[in-house]
Amino acid sequence: MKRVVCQDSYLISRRDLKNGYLTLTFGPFSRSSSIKPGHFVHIDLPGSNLYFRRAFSVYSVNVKEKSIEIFLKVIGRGSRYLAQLKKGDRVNMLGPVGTPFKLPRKNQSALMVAGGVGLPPILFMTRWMIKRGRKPENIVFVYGGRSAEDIIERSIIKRLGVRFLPVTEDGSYGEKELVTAPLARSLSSGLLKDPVIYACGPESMLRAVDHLATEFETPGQLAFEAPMPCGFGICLGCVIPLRSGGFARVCREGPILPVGRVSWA
Amino acid sequence: MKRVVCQDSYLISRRDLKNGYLTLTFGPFSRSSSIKPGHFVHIDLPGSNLYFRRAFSVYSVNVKEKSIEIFLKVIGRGSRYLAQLKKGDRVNMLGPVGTPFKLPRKNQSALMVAGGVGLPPILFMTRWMIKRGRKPENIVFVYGGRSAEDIIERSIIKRLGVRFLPVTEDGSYGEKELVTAPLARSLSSGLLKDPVIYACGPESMLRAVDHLATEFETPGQLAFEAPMPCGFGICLGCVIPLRSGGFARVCREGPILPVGRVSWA
Amino acid sequence: MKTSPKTKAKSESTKVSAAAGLSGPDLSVEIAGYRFKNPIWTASGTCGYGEELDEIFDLNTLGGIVTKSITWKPRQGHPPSRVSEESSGMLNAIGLANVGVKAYVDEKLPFLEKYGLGVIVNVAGFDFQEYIDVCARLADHPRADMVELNISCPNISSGGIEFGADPKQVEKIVRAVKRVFPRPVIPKLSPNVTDIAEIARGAEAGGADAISLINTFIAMGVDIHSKRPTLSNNRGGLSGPAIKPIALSMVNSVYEAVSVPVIGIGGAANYEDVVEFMICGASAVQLGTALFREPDLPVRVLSDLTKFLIQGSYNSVTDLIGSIKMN
Amino acid sequence: MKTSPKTKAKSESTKVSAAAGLSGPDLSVEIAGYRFKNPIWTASGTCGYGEELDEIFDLNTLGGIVTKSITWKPRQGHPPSRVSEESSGMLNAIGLANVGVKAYVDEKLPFLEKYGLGVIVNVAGFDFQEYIDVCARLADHPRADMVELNISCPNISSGGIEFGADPKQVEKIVRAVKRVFPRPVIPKLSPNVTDIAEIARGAEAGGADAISLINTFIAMGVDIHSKRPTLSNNRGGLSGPAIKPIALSMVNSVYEAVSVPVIGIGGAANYEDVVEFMICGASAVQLGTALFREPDLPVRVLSDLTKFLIQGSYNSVTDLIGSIKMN
Ligand SMILES: Cc1cc2nc3c(=O)[nH]c(=O)nc-3n(C[C@H](O)[C@H](O)[C@H](O)COP(=O)(O)OP(=O)(O)OC[C@H]3O[C@@H](n4cnc5c(N)ncnc54)[C@H](O)[C@@H]3O)c2cc1C
Ligand SMILES: Cc1cc2nc3c(=O)[nH]c(=O)nc-3n(C[C@H](O)[C@H](O)[C@H](O)COP(=O)(O)OP(=O)(O)OC[C@H]3O[C@@H](n4cnc5c(N)ncnc54)[C@H](O)[C@@H]3O)c2cc1C
Ligand SMILES: Cc1cc2nc3c(=O)[nH]c(=O)nc-3n(C[C@H](O)[C@H](O)[C@H](O)COP(=O)(O)O)c2cc1C
Ligand SMILES: Cc1cc2nc3c(=O)[nH]c(=O)nc-3n(C[C@H](O)[C@H](O)[C@H](O)COP(=O)(O)O)c2cc1C
Ligand code: FES
Ligand code: FES
Repeated sequence: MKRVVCQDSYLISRRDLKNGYLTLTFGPFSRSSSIKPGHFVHIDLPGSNLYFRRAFSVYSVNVKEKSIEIFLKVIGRGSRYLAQLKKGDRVNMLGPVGTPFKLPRKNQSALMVAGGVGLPPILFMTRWMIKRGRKPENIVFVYGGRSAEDIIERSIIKRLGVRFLPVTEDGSYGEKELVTAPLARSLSSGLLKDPVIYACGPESMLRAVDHLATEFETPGQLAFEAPMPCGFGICLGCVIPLRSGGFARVCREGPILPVGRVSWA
Repeated sequence: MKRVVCQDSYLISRRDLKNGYLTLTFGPFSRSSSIKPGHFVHIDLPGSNLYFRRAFSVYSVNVKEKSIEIFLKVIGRGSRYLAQLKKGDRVNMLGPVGTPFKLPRKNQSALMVAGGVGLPPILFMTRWMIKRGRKPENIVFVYGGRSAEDIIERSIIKRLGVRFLPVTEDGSYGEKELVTAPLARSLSSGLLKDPVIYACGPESMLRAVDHLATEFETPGQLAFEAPMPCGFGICLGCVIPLRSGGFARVCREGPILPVGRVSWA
Repeated sequence: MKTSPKTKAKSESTKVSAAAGLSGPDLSVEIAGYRFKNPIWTASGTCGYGEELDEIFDLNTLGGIVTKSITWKPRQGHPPSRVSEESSGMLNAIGLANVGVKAYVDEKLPFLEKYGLGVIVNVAGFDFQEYIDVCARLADHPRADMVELNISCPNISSGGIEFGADPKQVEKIVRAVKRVFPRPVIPKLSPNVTDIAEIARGAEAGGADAISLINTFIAMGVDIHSKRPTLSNNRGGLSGPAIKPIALSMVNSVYEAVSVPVIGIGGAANYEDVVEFMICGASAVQLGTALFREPDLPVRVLSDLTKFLIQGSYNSVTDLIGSIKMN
Repeated sequence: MKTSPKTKAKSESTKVSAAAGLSGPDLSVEIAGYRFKNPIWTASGTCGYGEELDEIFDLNTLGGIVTKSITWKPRQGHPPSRVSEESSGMLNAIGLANVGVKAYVDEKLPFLEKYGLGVIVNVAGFDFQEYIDVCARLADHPRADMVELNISCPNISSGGIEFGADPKQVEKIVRAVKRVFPRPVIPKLSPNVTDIAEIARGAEAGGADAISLINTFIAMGVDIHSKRPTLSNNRGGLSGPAIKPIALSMVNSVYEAVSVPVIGIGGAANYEDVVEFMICGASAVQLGTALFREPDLPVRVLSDLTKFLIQGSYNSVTDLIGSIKMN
């Protein structure tokens, strides 16, 4: 069996959330059982005039149903196209692709950091860790957005029993600050046992998280994005520069890369 | 007000007929009251990767509702795309375009000839004539297809009270012959008073009808087709050669051209 | 700036656009001493002589119209099939069908008298003399504000290689036409060349008042069942959004190579494309094949362009021209 | 026909395809004395060194693989952004990122040993000597069945003009490489030229065993907000279905101009495109950019191609080659 599949998949269901956010569940996806948090799927929209596929982090998996869920916000042409799909509409899924998150060790605490539409791999990873025996009380979940409208799926997060620290830029929900503030407080508090950071969000956020993590000598894994012609490593189009020189393919060595790896120049 | 509009229009309803035939009703179409049989609309499928619009004869008009109906068969990419539209889906309509059919004089009889998917302008014209006082008993309606499956809308045609002469190539409905056979019989019978031919269908049929009409010195109007980049006369791409030399634009001087005009070379 | 020796219609429209300037950004552009009320033109062969387009939107919307290539004698053009549909574009081999210069000045140009837009008459020829003859004939008709020379035509005397492929020939044609035509002369370059900047320098040396580019790419389609080319002429020209990235690159190369204004053409299909061409160096942009898919495109492009300029706090659309910042 | 000095894998696969020939059309094509089990190859730079593609479909599906351009030293390539999305295609300026010829023969070529497909090693250089050095290094590695020379590289000694724009240079490079590389040498032509047939004749004069075409078109994208080119390298290469009609025309011109086999490249995205290229004269067709959108495309193309041949009662896919009937 091939590691990566490229298969037609159909919209099974959708959840329309506020503020242009939504989730879409597609199936069948035959390799659903091999998916881990941080993996993404690369979606082609047949008949559309978008020439590149669009990458979406897997948000949740239903192994029995062989389906996967993605979480997105309508931003441009691809997400708009996806958002108007109706039940039964066809897409083509390539996946699972990318290097996924690594689990923390049993006794490590986890600092999850999601910025805006960076939620999906972070929330998926949080559930995954808990399922695999990590204690919710050892998990801090920092989630930031522009305003209350951008903090989605609150009840799901709260139900997990993690320490939920929502923040917004305008203070309309949670503290009025950026995600780096609670992150820095958590790190400097010294209360977290052997913490590992997991972060996904806009580039400026990742950069700040990377710097904080380096400053506090805390390990961590960051989820990157880049425009992706192929999504599985053959075009060399999606690279980011590394501190060690050279480049990493976001779609292959990434999207999850360790803290301290990327050159922000 | 501009003669031709180019406007967004939405699928209001659809009728799925047998054998890949269907009708689609779109609205609003602000110029619906100026449409005559033989006019066509030029339809763009937004977001699709089809670069040319597709031309469709107007099949019926609802002036009050400002909507128009087209009749099509799934043949290739454009018709397939149209056929999968759902209620509320958007297209862009250019129209009405083309030179429509001319009415016969009050006392003339009419020989309507539809081949396969050439039905729409012929049936529209038949209804139009009857509405405008032409007697159904003076109208012969020849309708041919490969098999019974291709003879659509029979009850509508029968209800008009015209002389309905269906033919099929395999004899599964009506006589086993081509449309030219009943046409020739009608013309040679001498029973029709001052007949005018109206024909739409595949090129080979139009050619045969043109020859028959010329042979019987019968006037007539033929509905042509050609791939149409613009559909309203600016590209000179859709031409057919004329017996008088030079070319006619199918989208402008056509799609309706008099018998004897085209050079079949 | 020279003032345009224009009809009433023209000067009225200039007033209108100047008035509009009070409330919004100035859309007008000056090219070869003429002021166009905006940089949106339609491309030769994609707007006929203007009559059909005017049934869909008011031609006065346009800054300029470049009419279908005219030759000395009327030409019927190639037999069908003349066009085929391609990915993000089309092929055409219309065969320079046109009414000929006599009927053009007698029947087509008068229609445009009543409109306040720049009229650029595109001229084609199969030999040197034909360009000169046609342009000389147009010289007495002031409604022909400018001529655009279609030098992508096969050059009979060079064995069918395009006129536009040789900078010396281009220089020669432009110089000769300049002698007989008293108003601006704009050669329109073919993209089917190794170094378009070199051709542009030839055009400038010949006295070109501006340079248009690009014309279509020589291309072909094949029907896999009949094994025949999809066009009766076998080869044709590729146009449409497919070619835009090449056109942008060539426009920028020519902008860097010459000092006369550049008119951008090639696949523009929305206001973003127009802005891209202008950033790369175009003083005006011709909409071509995109008009077939969206006949009322100029109306939308102008309103979107205006919004873009307002949002970006531009006072004048000319601020865009050549404003590219290379990486 | 020479028999291929091939590994076990290769001859086994030849047997397999011969067996298949009993029940269906023969898909194999002979190029420069080698028999490829089918005419479907993947294009340089769009299939890496084969490893990633093999995770999606069995590489043995392919007739041939053309690996990413290699240079003498490893190259990191250009910084991002290296790609942008265009209508029916894309721009790329990867900057010839590659592992260098040493790592290529040590680490990449061995991976391909176990597969029964033709391996064509694409070679690039910034000067004349680099092509020779890399090809000489590949000479001892028989898994490198052929080399394909990427002559669309900027030629430092000609002030950055592409090697591929001058028939004399092309002739010289091919001749020089032929001296050091004992197996077939296939120059890959740039489309950024006035007369590609002339370049092809230069290549043939130099001793080319076959000719590949086309590489990408020099093109550009611009971000209208930052006013910067979308690529860090400013200009890049346009590929994808957008360029197919131009590629078909060029393939046909070269097919008419030379007597060596032609390999078609440029926007092929389905079996129809492959058939079109072959009708125009291609002996094999490379799938490129289309692989990014449809990574398993070769599997589908082969099955559709087979169906097409059966329906058309073709005994051999070679019956398609150059079968065009001009109008
Ligand atoms: C590995 C990976 C995982 C991803 N996971 C998700 C996910 O789970 N959910 C999700 O919604 N998106 C995700 N994305 C982003 C997604 O692939 C698209 O880029 C995004 O949906 C915008 O695409 P579009 O076609 O709608 O916008 P486009 O039409 O491509 O662009 C429209 C505008 O959006 C901007 N833009 C482009 N890409 C992004 C981006 N990544 N973020 C913000 N702005 C952008 C452009 O600059 C442009 O101005 C992921 C991307 C990668 C590479
Ligand atoms: C003035 C005018 C009026 C028309 N009215 C109607 C109408 O009322 N109803 C309707 O169904 N169609 C009508 N057509 C035809 C229609 O525009 C399309 O050509 C047809 O739907 C096939 O398009 P496609 O995109 O599905 O096929 P494409 O993908 O364009 O072509 C697929 C295959 O169909 C063949 N083909 C292309 N055009 C035709 C054609 N016209 N007839 C048969 N085969 C064709 C092609 O050769 C190709 O093999 C009209 C055309 C014109 C010019
Ligand atoms: C159907 C058609 C006819 C054309 N006729 C002419 C012509 O007569 N003279 C000319 O200079 N260019 C002609 N062109 C080229 C266009 O003016 C334009 O340069 C080219 O199509 C590229 O622009 P576009 O991609 O926006 O269409 C024609 C193009 C098309 C599509
Ligand atoms: C991302 C990318 C990288 C490429 N790298 C190379 C290369 O290293 N060497 C080469 O000769 N061609 C390279 N090409 C060109 C392709 O091999 C091919 O000639 C071109 O893309 C046209 O074919 P297509 O439209 O099918 O992609 C590259 C193309 C792309 C899109
Ligand atoms: S997207 Fe192609 S290598 Fe990453
Ligand atoms: S389709 Fe353009 S002139 Fe008829």
